[in-house]
Amino acid sequence: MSEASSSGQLLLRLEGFEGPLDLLLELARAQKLDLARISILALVEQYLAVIEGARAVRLELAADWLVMAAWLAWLKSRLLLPAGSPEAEEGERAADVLAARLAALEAMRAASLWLGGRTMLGRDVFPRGVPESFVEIDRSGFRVDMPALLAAYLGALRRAQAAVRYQPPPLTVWTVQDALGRLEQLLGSVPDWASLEQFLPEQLLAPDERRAALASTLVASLEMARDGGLRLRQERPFGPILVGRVEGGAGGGR
Amino acid sequence: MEDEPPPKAEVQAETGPSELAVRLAEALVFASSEPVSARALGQILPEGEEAEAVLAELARRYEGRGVELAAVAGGVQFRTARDLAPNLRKVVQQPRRLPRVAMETLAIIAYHQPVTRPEIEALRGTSLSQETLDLLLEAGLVAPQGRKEAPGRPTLWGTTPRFLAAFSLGSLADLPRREDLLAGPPAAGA
Amino acid sequence: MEDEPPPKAEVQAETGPSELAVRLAEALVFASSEPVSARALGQILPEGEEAEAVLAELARRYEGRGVELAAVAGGVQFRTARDLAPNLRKVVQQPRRLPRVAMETLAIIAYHQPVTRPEIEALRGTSLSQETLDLLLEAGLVAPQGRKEAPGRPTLWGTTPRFLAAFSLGSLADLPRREDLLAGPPAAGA
Repeated sequence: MSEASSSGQLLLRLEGFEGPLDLLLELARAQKLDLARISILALVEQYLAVIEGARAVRLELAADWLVMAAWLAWLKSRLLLPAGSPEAEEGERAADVLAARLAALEAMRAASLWLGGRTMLGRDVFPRGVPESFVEIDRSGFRVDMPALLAAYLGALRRAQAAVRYQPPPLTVWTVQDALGRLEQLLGSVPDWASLEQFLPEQLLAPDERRAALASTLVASLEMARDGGLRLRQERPFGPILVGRVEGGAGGGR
Repeated sequence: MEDEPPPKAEVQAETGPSELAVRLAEALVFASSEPVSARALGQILPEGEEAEAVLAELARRYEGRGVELAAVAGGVQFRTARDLAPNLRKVVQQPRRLPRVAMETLAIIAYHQPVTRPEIEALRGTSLSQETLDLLLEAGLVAPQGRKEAPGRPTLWGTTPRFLAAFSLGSLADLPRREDLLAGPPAAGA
Repeated sequence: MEDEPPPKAEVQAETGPSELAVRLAEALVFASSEPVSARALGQILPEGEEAEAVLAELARRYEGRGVELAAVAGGVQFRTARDLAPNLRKVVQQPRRLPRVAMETLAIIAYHQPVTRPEIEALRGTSLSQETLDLLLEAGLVAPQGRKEAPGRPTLWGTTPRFLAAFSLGSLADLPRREDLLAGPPAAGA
């Protein structure tokens, strides 16, 4: 009867509790006993009564209240079993855990009260309003070290090198003009028919340059043949191209 | 008061700290916003002066005055005398009061540090609001102290030197033992 | 507290401020973040106390101590005695880092000294600002070392003994050899 009325009062204040454990602690305190000797079973019944009451008036309850209620209902079922059974022992252990949790929370409540009773800075005593600082910061020095110096040196050299623009090495090209000159110069000194290769410059050795010179010489020889300056002959496709002098008068060398 | 300092200074010149040493200590502790340790004082004292003795002499001179020397957080700090608080509260700006939830969370952090937020929540049996944590951080009473080597690496929380100063504690060892806290719940609870 | 003021207040009313009044003034001036005016002090003083007289008495008590009562705009404030400032000053060295450009220029001067500014610019492939050179001069790491016998007689730059000290070098010969720094093949290929 008194239990019901106290539950009703608690119900009205349910919003004021910091969660289920807070309510349980309040209920335990209401037993006015040492926390070590409270009746967990009575506590469980009180909690469940509060939750039932809240449901009766259709109060919205957060999930953690209901989770605790479910767990306490399970605990109650175990605590009601005859002592000695494994289930009852399980219930005893769970009850001990709950009592320990309540004791730990109670200790922290006491600690919080103890702290609140201390001489508090800003409430009971005040510190100096205008602290002075004598710390001077000397920024005149420089932090240097050898690795940084060397890294900077290498960085500078590398960047300076990168700044030089890439220039491909100049190609030595035997131009058509060069080939014309050489053909004209050599034409008189070669026997009747000479292979086109014989008109290539001797100093060119690189294969690429040699092929380029051959092409230039061919173009030059075609040009001279057109103008009647020489004759060209090829016996078969891909055969050697032969260059011949023009004997006296003109004549199509094609 | 005019009969106090001069004769003593002369006497102390032979047996205790020099007047310069006491003045230096007075100025240093006065100037600092945080408690000053004997070691820090020792660094600016003239050769041959005992920092501890100088501080003891300083504390003696301020006894019963409007400002007193308090031993807190591993050092000393000048503070207004406690009996004057009611008069001063009217005119001196005060920090915000900590609500009950914040005080309880602070107590849990103080006793269980380093502690994670889930551990705090498990102890209180309810979630810890961001507001509460922000309030304690803003007041400089708690600070992160690394991370726990556990899944998710949650932040570990602990109290700061300012916590010690705020509650006039010399060190964490000055907190009452948990057993002693529970020994008198009827008294504390009432 | 309650036994002190009554008798003294009566006595002091004729001869000077009461002890409580002086303590209150001391605590208020100490705890205030702003200078305290006589008017502000008057608000918390017991009836019949003269704020001006109380502050005058407080100033008298602090004369020659490590902390003094200074009259500043709008009232009074505690200040550490000026003669103690040199002892209290703590100089914290916070060396700057040399900017990258300065470090590069320094390295080039170190390896190529004596070297002219145009030569430095050619080596770095970019122009050298006066700021950079001034910074190195200010730091005492480089110095002019005569002039080059060439058109325009440009200044020659070299490193100083301070440069050696800063890099813990016995002499310039202790600088790592350029050949050891520049890896052979890539340098030759470029």
